[in-house]
Amino acid sequence: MGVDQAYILRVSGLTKSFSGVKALDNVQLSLKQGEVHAVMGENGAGKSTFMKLLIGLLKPDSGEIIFDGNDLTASNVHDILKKGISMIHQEILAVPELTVAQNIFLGRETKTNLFSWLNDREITQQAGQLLEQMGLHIQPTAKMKSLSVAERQMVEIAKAISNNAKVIIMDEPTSALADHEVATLFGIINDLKTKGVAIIYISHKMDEIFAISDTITVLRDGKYIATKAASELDARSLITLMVGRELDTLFPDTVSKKGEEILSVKDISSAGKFSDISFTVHAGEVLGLAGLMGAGRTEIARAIFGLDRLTSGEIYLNGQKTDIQSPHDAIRQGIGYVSEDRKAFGFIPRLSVRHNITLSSLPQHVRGGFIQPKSESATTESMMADLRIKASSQQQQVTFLSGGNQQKVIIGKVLLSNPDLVILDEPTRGIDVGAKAEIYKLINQLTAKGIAVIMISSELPEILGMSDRVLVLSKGKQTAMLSRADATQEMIMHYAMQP
Amino acid sequence: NPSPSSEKSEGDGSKKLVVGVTMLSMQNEFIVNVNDEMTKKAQEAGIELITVDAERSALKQVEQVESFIAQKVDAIIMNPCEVEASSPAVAKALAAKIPIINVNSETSAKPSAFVGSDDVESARIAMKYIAERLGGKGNIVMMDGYMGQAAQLKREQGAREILKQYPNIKLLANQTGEWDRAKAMSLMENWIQSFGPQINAVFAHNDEMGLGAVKALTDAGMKDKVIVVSIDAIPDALQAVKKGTLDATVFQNAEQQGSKAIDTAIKAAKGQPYEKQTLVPFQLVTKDNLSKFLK
Amino acid sequence: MKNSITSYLSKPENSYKARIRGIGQYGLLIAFIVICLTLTTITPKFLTVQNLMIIVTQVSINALLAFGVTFVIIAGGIDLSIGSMVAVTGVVAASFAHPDTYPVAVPLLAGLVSGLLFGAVNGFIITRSKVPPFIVTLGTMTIGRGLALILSKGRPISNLSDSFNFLGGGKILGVPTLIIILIVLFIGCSIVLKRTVLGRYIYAVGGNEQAARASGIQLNKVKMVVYTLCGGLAALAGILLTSRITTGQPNAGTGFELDAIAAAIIGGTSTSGGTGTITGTLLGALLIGVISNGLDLLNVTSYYQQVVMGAIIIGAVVLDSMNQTNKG
Amino acid sequence: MKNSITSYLSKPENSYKARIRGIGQYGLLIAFIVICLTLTTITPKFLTVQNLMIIVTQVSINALLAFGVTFVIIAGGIDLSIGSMVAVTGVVAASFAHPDTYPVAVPLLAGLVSGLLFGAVNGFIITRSKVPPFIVTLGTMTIGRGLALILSKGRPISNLSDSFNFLGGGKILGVPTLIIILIVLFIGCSIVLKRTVLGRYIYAVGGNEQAARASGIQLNKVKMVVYTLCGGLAALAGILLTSRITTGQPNAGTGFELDAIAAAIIGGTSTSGGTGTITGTLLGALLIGVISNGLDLLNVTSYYQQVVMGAIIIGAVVLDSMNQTNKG
Ligand SMILES: Nc1ncnc2c1ncn2[C@@H]1O[C@H](COP(=O)(O)OP(=O)(O)OP(=O)(O)O)[C@@H](O)[C@H]1O
Ligand SMILES: Nc1ncnc2c1ncn2[C@@H]1O[C@H](COP(=O)(O)OP(=O)(O)OP(=O)(O)O)[C@@H](O)[C@H]1O
Ligand SMILES: [Mg+2]
Ligand SMILES: [Mg+2]
Repeated sequence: MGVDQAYILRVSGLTKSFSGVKALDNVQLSLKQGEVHAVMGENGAGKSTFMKLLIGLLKPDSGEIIFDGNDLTASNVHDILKKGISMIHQEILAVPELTVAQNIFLGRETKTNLFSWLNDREITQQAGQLLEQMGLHIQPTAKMKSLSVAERQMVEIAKAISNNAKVIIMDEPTSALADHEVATLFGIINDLKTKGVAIIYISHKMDEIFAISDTITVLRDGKYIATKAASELDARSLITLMVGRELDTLFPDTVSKKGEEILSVKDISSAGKFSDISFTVHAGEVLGLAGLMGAGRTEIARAIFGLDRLTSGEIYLNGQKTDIQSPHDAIRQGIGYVSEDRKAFGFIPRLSVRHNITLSSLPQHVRGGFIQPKSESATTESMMADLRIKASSQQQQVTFLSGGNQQKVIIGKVLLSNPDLVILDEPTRGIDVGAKAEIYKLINQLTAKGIAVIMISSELPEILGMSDRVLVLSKGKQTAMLSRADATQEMIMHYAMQP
Repeated sequence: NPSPSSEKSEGDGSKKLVVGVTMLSMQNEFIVNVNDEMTKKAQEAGIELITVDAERSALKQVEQVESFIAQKVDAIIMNPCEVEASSPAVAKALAAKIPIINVNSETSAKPSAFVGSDDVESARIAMKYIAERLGGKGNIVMMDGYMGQAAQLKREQGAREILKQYPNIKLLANQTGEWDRAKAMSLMENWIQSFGPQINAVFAHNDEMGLGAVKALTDAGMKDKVIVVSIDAIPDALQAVKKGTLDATVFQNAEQQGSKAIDTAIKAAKGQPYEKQTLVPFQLVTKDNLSKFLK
Repeated sequence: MKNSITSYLSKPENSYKARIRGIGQYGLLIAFIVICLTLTTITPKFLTVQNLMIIVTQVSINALLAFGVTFVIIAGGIDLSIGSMVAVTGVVAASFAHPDTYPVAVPLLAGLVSGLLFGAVNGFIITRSKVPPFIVTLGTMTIGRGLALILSKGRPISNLSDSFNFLGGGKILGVPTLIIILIVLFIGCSIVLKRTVLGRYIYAVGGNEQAARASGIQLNKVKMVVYTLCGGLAALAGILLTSRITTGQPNAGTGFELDAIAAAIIGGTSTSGGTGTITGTLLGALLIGVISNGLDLLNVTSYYQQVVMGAIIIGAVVLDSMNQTNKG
Repeated sequence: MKNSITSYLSKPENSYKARIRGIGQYGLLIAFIVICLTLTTITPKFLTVQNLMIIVTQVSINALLAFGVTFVIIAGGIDLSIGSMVAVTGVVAASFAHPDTYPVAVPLLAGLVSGLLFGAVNGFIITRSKVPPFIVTLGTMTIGRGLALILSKGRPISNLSDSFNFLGGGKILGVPTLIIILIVLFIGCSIVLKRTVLGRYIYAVGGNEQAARASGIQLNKVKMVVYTLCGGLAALAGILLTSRITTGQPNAGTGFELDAIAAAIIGGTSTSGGTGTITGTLLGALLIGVISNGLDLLNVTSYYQQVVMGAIIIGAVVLDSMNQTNKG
C-alpha cells in the first residue's frame, strides 16, 4: 500500500544490556515507507527498550541503525527527532506544568535557538487546529496536569504526529484509550500511511494489531523471533510465537457463586464529577463499570477508596455504614484499589519489587517490632511466581521493570492486603495477552474465594467477558445496570452515550 | 548631666530625643553588654532608643542607617561591622546632617565622634603578655576570628606587630576558629595531634575560642604546660582566669563605651559641644588583678 | 456552563482566578498587602516615599540573586554558591576599581566575567558528572569563599573610584540606581522566562526532565545556560553590593544564598522544579524586606524580631497555600 | 545459572557488588579510603589511635544531626532548623544543669523534650499546611535562633555540673562518650530505617507520596514522626555539644544544618527523597571530618583549606557517581 517500497529504516544486530543482563539481544527490523509494522512480545520482551534505542534515548551496546541512508547509531534524541523519527512513549512523557499546546510543540518552538522569541499564540492556534482535526475537545491552553490519563495520551499522539516525521514509533498508544479514540487514532494512521509515513506499532491488544498492521515482528526475552506479514498470522499463531507455547482461552468460565453483600453505595455524589450513584457488589461477584472516557468511573473508585472526598451519599461495607477518610481506612476495612495511573498512584519507583509488593501488608511480616526479611521474601517469591512477574530479582527496583510487570507488582500488593473487595481500574492496561489471561484467571480465583470485584475497563470485550453485572455510566450519572445475560456491546454503548 | 525634663523643654517643645542604634551583633556577649548599658543610660536620660541588630552585615548596617535617616532620628550610634564597608552609612548620616557616633570601633569615614577602643591595641596587650611569660622564646599558635572581619584583621595585626619584636617566638600555625568555642576546641584538638608538646602558648582572638582551646588542652592533660590568652573578658573567661585555666584575657570596658556613647549622642543631638574622640583603654586581666573585674 | 457534551473538558481554567494566579501568587499578594496595611496603620513612618524607596533599594541585591536562583530552581537545580560568588565578583571588581586606574567598565566587566565563569563551572560540573547540584554548589561555595579570601589576601579592598561607587550607590533623577537596575532586570528576567525558548525549556527541564529530553531538548545546554546566568546575576549583585558599601569584601554575601532561595520559594517557586515566576520571587523578596523594615521601624527587640520574622514568613505562605484551594 | 524456568527470578543481584552497594556508597567508600591512605602517607600523625578517636569525636555531633536530617530527606522533606534546635535545646539543658540544682537527668530530659517539641511543631505545620518544608523550617530556624537568644538573654549559660559535662566530654574505659553514643545511635537509626515498618514507610513516602498514600500509609503520621525524630536527634546533638564545650550558647549550631545536609547527600541520600542510608550519611560525615582534620594536621592556610575542602568533597562524590555505572 506504501508509496515507495524502499526501506526507510534498517536495524540489525541491536544489543543492549542493563547491568550485565541482556534486555535486547541481536535484534533486527526493516521498515518500509507507508507500512505499519507491529512489534509484538510479552511484557518485558524488550519492545520499549528497542524503541528507546531507535529514538536515541538509550545507547546500544552494539548493532546498527540506518535511517534514510544515515547511520543513527550514535545520534542523540535531539538529532533523531530532527531527522524525522518521532515517538509516542509508553510512559506518558509530558511536562505537567506546561499547557497542552506548549507540550505538543515542546522542542519544536517556531525557532529553537535558545534565545529566540516564543510565539505562544501561534502554537496555541496550531495545537487547537490539530486537536480539532483529531476530533478532540481538549483546550490547548489547559495545563497538562489537569488532563485525564486518556487525554494526556491523546496529546502525546498529537505531539508525535505533528512532527512531520517519516517514521513514527507508537509504544502502546492506546493503552489508556477507549474504543472511539482508538478509531480516531486508526483514522490518523491510515492517513499517515497514504502520505508514506512508516509506523512502528506496539500494543497488547490483538484486535488492534490485526486491524492496522501490515507486518509483524515478534520478540521474545529480548531476542528476535520472526517477521511475518500480518496476513500470514492469526491471533493464535501470533501468541504462540510470542510466548513460545499454546495459550488457553482468554476468558475462563466463571464458576463463583454470589454471596453476601459486601459493598453498597447509596446516592453518592462528588461535586462536578458524578452524582447519585447507587449500586451493590456481592461476594464472589464481578461488577463491571463501563462508560466513555470521562464518565466518572475512576472518580467513583477513588471516592470509595478514600482518595477523594464525597460531597454526599453513604457507603456500607458488609452491611455496616462506614466513613472512609483515607486509603488507610479503606485498606483496613478490606478494600483494595489498583489505580489506572500506575506511575502516579501505583508504585514507589526506587523501591524494590519486594518492598513494593509488601507495602500494604507490611505489619504481617513484623515480629517483635522488626520486619522479618525471610517471611517478606517468601511471600514476595510466591506472589511473583503466582503472577509470573518478570524481574531480575526481588531486589530489582520497580522503575526498571517493564510496564506490564509494574502493573502486576501493584496487583500483587493489593492482593497481599487481604481485601474483601478489590477495585480494579483498567487492570489489564499494558498487559500482554498471556498475562491478561492470567489476570482474568486471578480475578476468578478472587471471586471463588468470596472476594467482591469491581472492574473498570474501557475494553468492552473484557467487561463483557468478566462481569456478572455491568453498571453503565454517562457523564457522571448511572444510566443502566445490566445483567450478564442482557449486556452486549451495543447495549453498553447505547447507555454510555445517553445524554 | 542635664535632667530629662530640661532636655524636653530645650528641644522642640514636647518631643523626646530619638537616637538610632545599630549594633554589630546582638549574639556577641560583649556587644550585648555595651547595648545593655546604652539602654540603661538612655532610660535615665529619658531619650528614646531605636536599637537594631546588623547581624554582622555591613550592607544591612548601611540600610539600617538609611532607615534611621528616613525616620529623621536626632542622632545615630553605630557599632560598625566593618571599617570600610560601614563607611557609606557615616557619609549618608553626615550628609543628612544627623550626628553619627561610632562606638567600640571606628569606620574609615570620619564620624561625628568615636567612643571606643582600638582593637589592634587589645591584641598587642595580649601578645605582649604571652611573649613575656614565655621569656621571649617558644612556639605559639593563633586562633583567628572569622576571616576578613575587621576585628580579626585588627587583632591579627596587633599580634603580628608584637611577634616581630620577638624573633625567637615562632608562630607554628594560625587558623580560623570563627569566633566559636566548639570550632576552636576541635581546632585545638587537631593542633595537639599535629604539634603536641611543641606548643607553648595559644593566642585566641576572642574568649570563646580561648575557652575552647583551654577545654581541649585540659582534656589532653596539657593545660599546665601551655599558656592561653584571649580577648574580651566575658564572665566565663573571668571565671576561667580565676580557676587558673585561662592565663589572661583583655578587658574592654563595655559599660564605659555604652554610657559615653549615649552621653556623646545626646550632646551632639542637642548641638552642644562634645568630645570628638573618647578612648576607653583596654586592661589586661590576670589572676593578680582579677578581683577588680569580677562582679 | 456550556451545553455541549464536552463541556466538562473545558474547565474554566481561563477564568478570573486563574488569570490572577497567572500573575504570580494570589494569596501571597494578599498577605503582602495585609502586612503593608498593618504597618501603615501602626506607624506613620512606613508609608513614606523615602521609606518605600529604602525598602526597594535594600531588597534589590537579594532580589537579583533570587532571580538567578529562581531560574536554577525552576530548572530543577539549586545553587548554594551565590553568596560566595557575590564575594568573589565583588573582590575582583574592586581590584580594578581604584580611582585613576581603569574606566568603570573594566571592573564591571571583570566582575561579570568572573561570575559568568564561576556559574559556568558550576554548570559544567553538574552536567558532566552525576553529582547532585546541592553538593556541587556547596563545594564551589566553600571554594569561592576561599578564592575571595585568597584574591583579597583576607582584607577588604577599599578606596574605589567615585564612578564605580555610583553604580550601586548613586541616584538618577532622585531614584537610586539600584531600584532602576532592579526594575530593568525584573523585566528582563520575566521576559526570558516567559517569552523565550530558553524560558520554556527551563520549565520543561525542571518539570519533567525525561519528557524534556524525549522532546529533543538538550538538557546539558539548558542547564549550562541556567547556571551561567545565575552566576551572571550573582556577579551583578556582587558588583552592586561592593559599590554600595564602597569596598570589596572577601566575606561579603555570607548566608545570602538562603535569603535568595527563601525569596524564590516564598514567591511560589517549587523546590522540586518546574514552577515559579520572577514576579513571585520579587514579591517574596519584597515581603522579607518589608517585614524586616517594619520590625526595625517598630523598634522590636532584635531577638523578638527573629521570632516575628520567622512567624510572619510561615504565616504569609500558609495564607498563600490556603488560597490555592486546589492543586490545579 | 540454574535451569529452572524461574531462573530469571534469581539473577545474581545478591552478588558481591550488590551487597556492597547495599552497605551504602561503594565509590564513596573508595574515595574515603583513598583520602585516608593519602593522609597516612603524607603525615604520620594521621593514623594514630588518638587522632582517629579525635576525628570520630569531632564528627559525632554533625553525624547525629545528619542522621536526623537523613530521615527527613529520605521522606522527601528538608529540615533547616536543626542548627537552631541545637542552640535552643543546648540553652534549655544548660539552664537546668548548674551544679547542685537538679540531677543530670533533668537537663537531659528538658533538652530532649524541647527538641522533640520543636520537631513536632515543624511536623505539625508541614502536615497541616501545604507550605513547603523548606519555608517552614527556614521560618522555625529563625524563630528558634530568636528563642535561644531570648531564653539565654543573649549570653552563654555557663557553670554547668560535672555530671552534665561528662555526657559529651567524658570517657568510658578510655573511649570518649561521644563515640559510644554515636555508635549506639548509628546502629539504632540504621535499624529503624532498614528493619522497621516506620523505616519502610519513610522510603515509600519520599519515593512517591501519592502511591504511598494509596498503599494505605498515613502520610501525616509518618511525617510527624520523622520531623519529631529529627528534633530529638538535634536535641541530643545540642545537649552533647553544650556538655562538650561546657556552656549553653544561644548562637551554637549556626550553619550546622548545611554541614548535616551535606553529610547526608555526600552519603548518597537523594535530595528528591526516597533513597539514602544511615551508613552512607555516617561515611559522608566522616569524610568531611577526615578532610578537616587532615588539613589542620598539614597546617594548610585557612584560605586554601576552604578551596581544598570544597574540591575534595566534589571530587569524592564525582568518583562515587562514576562508580555507580548505571542508575541501578
Ligand atoms: N533502565 C533499566 N535498567 C535495568 N533494567 C531495565 C531497564 N530498562 C528496562 N529494563 C529491563 O529490560 C527488560 C525489557 O523491558 P522493556 O520495557 O523493553 O519491555 P517491554 O517489552 O516494553 O514490556 P511491556 O510490554 O511490559 O512494556 C525488562 O526485563 C526490564 O526489567
Ligand atoms: N487531576 C484531574 N484534574 C482535573 N480534572 C480531572 C483530573 N482527573 C480527571 N479529571 C477529569 O474528570 C473527569 C472524570 O474523569 P475520570 O477519570 O473519572 O473518568 P473515567 O470514567 O474513569 O474515564 P477514563 O478513566 O476512561 O478516563 C474527566 O473529565 C477528566 O478530564
Ligand atoms: Mg514497553
Ligand atoms: Mg478512569
